[in-house]
Amino acid sequence: MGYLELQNLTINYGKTPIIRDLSLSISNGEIVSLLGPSGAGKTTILKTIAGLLQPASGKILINNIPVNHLPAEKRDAVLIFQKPLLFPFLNVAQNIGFGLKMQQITGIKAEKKIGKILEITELTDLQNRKIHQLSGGQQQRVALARGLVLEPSILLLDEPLSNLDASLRQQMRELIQTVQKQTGTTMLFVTHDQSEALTISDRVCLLLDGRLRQVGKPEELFYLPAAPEVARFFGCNNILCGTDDGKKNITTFSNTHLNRCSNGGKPFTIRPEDIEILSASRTGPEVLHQSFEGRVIGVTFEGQLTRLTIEVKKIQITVLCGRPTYRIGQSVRLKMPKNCVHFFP
Amino acid sequence: MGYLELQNLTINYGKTPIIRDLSLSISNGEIVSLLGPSGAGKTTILKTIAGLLQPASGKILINNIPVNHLPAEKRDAVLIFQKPLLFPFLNVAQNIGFGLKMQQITGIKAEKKIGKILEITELTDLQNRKIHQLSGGQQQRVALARGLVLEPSILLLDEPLSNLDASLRQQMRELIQTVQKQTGTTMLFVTHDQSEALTISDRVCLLLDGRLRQVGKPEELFYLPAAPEVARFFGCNNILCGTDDGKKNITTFSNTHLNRCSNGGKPFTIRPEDIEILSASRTGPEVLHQSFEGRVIGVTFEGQLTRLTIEVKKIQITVLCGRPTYRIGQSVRLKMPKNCVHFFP
Amino acid sequence: MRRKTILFCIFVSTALPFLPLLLWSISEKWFYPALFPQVFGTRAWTYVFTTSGNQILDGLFTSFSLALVTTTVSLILGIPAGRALGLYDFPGKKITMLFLTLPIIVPPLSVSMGLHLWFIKLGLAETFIGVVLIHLTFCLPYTIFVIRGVFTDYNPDFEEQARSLGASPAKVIVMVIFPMIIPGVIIAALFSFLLSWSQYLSTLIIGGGKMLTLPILLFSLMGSGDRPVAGAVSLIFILPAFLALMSSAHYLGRTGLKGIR
Amino acid sequence: MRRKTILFCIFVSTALPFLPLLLWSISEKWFYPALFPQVFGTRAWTYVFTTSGNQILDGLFTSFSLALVTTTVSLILGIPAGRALGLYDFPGKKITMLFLTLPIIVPPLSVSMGLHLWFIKLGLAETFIGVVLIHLTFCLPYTIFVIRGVFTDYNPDFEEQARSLGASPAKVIVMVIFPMIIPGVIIAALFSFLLSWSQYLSTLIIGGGKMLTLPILLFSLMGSGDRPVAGAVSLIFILPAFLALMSSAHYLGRTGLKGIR
Repeated sequence: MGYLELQNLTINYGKTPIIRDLSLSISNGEIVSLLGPSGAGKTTILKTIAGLLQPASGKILINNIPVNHLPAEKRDAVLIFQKPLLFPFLNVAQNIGFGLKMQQITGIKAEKKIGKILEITELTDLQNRKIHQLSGGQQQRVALARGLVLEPSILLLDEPLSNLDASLRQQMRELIQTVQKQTGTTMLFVTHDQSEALTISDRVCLLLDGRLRQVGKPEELFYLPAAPEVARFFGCNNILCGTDDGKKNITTFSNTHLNRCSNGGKPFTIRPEDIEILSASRTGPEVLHQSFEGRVIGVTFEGQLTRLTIEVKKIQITVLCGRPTYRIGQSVRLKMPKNCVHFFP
Repeated sequence: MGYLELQNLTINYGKTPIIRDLSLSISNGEIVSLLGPSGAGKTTILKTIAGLLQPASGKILINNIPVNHLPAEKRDAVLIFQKPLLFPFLNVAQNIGFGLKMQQITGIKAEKKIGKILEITELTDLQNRKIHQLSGGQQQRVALARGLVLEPSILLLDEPLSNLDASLRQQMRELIQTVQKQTGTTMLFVTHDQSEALTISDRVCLLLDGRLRQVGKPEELFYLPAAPEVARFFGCNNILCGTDDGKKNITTFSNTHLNRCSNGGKPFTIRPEDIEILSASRTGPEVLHQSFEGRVIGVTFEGQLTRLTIEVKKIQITVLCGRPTYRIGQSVRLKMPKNCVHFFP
Repeated sequence: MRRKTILFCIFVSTALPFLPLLLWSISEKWFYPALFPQVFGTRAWTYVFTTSGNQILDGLFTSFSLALVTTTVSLILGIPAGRALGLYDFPGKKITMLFLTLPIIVPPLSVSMGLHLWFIKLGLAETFIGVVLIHLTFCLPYTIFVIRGVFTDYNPDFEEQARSLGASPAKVIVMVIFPMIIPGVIIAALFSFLLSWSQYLSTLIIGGGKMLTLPILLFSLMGSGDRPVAGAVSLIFILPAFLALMSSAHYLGRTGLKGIR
Repeated sequence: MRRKTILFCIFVSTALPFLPLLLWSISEKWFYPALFPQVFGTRAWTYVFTTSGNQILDGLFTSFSLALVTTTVSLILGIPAGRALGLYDFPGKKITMLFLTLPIIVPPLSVSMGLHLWFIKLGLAETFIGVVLIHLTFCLPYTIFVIRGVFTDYNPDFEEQARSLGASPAKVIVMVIFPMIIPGVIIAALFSFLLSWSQYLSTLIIGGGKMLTLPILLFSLMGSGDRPVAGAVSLIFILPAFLALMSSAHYLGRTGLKGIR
């Protein structure tokens, strides 16, 4: 069982509030990611939940029990730091058993628990290794195992993938998901990498400027951003003012001014990969009505996608398309499918 | 002017050859990237060209002149290391002027050259700063400027973007491209990041297991890989054996065995983002003929694209599509457009 | 080849001084032009370990207790001070470091002379405590330096990680901090001990001839001209340094001699 | 608050020993129960700087030349050895390091005694060169240690980068290596100088009373009981340590005292 609830949490650094009025509740067995740029205070939140920092105000509840007054070692939440921080004077199995020893769990009972976790994290062969004999990825796995073995209600993970290179990151990501399925542990993990957050989590909490800007499923944040800042965070620069025909078909659009619209338009966004480029041959009146003529002013081949910058009436629109078949200077017609247009609430 | 030619270059580490029989020629003003996994010996090649290592055999020609016998300081090629390696006892301008001083260029002439490079690299305001007062990105810029000011025929760059975070990387990438346009310097740069290589370079040289596997324009390597290893390096796991109807329309396909085909098929690949998923409503005989029925067994939302694993006759196919509208277990029809199918030569 | 030469030179130049001491201690007769003793014998060693050598055993005991007490006090005061200097930045840190180097580089002779009169006034001259205090003037800064070095490489996040894994503050000290810093502490203790152990001038000045430590006995033996006995005592005198060095080789190797480089 | 207390304690405990030396040197009369001199005066300083103090100026010169030569030789041998130990791994490196610590932790008294007879045989006893050699037995290992520390933080890629930027091997040494290691070299030189400068026993044993360095004069002044003059000479004796420390504060701060921690 693992429920976590944060009620109006405010956390200060010195006397400056860095996290303001944060409320969040996480259900049993969820993987929730706390996403935000570096320096947004994500680690601070984890440390506060773990009991290593005191909040200026607000309540923390684990399994519906307030824990504000409990010291770190008595909270039913384990924080795994970004660096593995394995004790160099203990071997792998001893490191994993450290927390059990603290709980007075020793002997066969401890061995069984450690053995099970070693298996899940595929570390059985390494259990007698010394820490300095492990690779970075193995160390990260031991650090994860060290937390999991305690079967905490809440596992707090601080950027568990950030110190790993691409292929290890993929492995570790899958391991976390497998472990989560096998143990059903509730996990809150912190990352600054949007693709990591989108891939791994049931829900994503986006933290910008010390506040939760949006909480929801990955697709919600990606396709239905609550604010222009959210859209920009996910790499979407097409923030425009538009008027529609009442059926969400955009009829005209213009640039926003500080995310606001004058002259009657409403701010909307459309993801660069959702914009369609119509073939030049289609020129019926219906097509003309629902599309916009523009000129390609930038082409960057990025591999899976090609980034086009297209100027429509002096407004720059970013479009991501498949194969790089367009040239700079070429005239194209853009279509913004109505089911992809998102007006900000 | 900057031509570089490598003829049958073999480089040993100790007595083990790590680069074998490498031939490559680079024309004036090209940006060529040397792409390969970490530890492939890319840096070794740069050091050999720069004269810091001696090849076991083979010739190096700069501007058609053999330079094998020349020491590093007399070769018309400057290597910029991965780390900025700025001299801490000199300020920014002095660091940039270091190479000029070595060439006995001093006084007003040196100042002019330094001033020009400071401008190009947007470092003019920082010229009197000490090195430890610079950010990582600024240090990288100074390191680039320090090489550029010498106006070498060939500029060799070792992972110039790898120490930078995402936004700085973008800036530095644009800077390198701008500088290249303004100065026309021939550049050979090394990277392990495929998107970096694809985005920035005129030509890409893929180095796998000590050999050049393919050299060509970014799109060529990406869409027309010379071998299954090349396709896999660029993230394409769809390596299959297929038979076609003579017009490149795939009629049947099966798994390859060690990249080889038995029973008459020919090995081919198709990029995951090129496979089309047909809507269930289209069921004409023509559609049925050119498409394959399969079942979705994996869905990972990755943001811009969604990764689907689809099982067709027990063969797993990876498909990258836009919005995550498919569910595990769903039946779909796949189409492999004939212009996207690539048979290995 | 070049490196082997360097290695060989270093080895010879460090081992060389100790050979004659050994030769002296087992010689009965060794006069000027000979490169090696003319007559070997065990007179010196017998002398040292018989009743007539009581003075030497007393000296051994005095030196040992002085060094032990000095080291203990150095560690008790030096560990918190070194931790503060290593982990935290605070105004005046740089000047503190500078002043700490002073007793290390200023000769003990001057320090002892300076403090002598005050020690007389405070009744500390010619006492055990007085000599411990004068030894502390250089052992303590040295200890603080070594411990500070340990803590500059120390990551206090380990303590927080242990807390989150269920360790109480007391257990963090015993089961995390202590094992993490023990190699450095051993080196600090070692150096503090040997520094105190090898003091001559400061012990002589403050002890005023009442504290007959091994180096003081050794120097008077030198003066008396009984070189075989002086050689034997000298070897006893070197013994703890040698033992400590060998037994701590493990730690020295592990920390890359960070503490003392 | 706690840190300020630590700071204050450290400051007081390091500055304290030098105050009485100053007081002694300007006192004419200072007898037992008084905390401060009863009569002040400049007799001691006058004595030191007049013709009758010639012996002291000679001692100053002897000490200075000894320390200078020792330091120079230490650097010449220590820089390549320290570079090899800091940059490269080779078999026997660990044991070399271990043997290098030996002369640092073994008291100079034993080393000097051990080498004395061989020095006599080689005609080095009671000579300037002999005393330099005995000072080198500990100054050189110390220098190697400090220089090794410098080179463990040193990245030889700087040299290759300089080559690629057009610097010849000779220019790399002068314009890259030298400026990179100069702070560490200064610290090494400083410590070597001060170590030699403050030697007493080893100079006495090998020099055999012929090399009247400042510490030897100082100790005999102590014995003669003229404490005001001893105080003044003691201050002169401390002066280079103090000056060097202050002038190198810049470098010490910069390298975080890496060399000596």
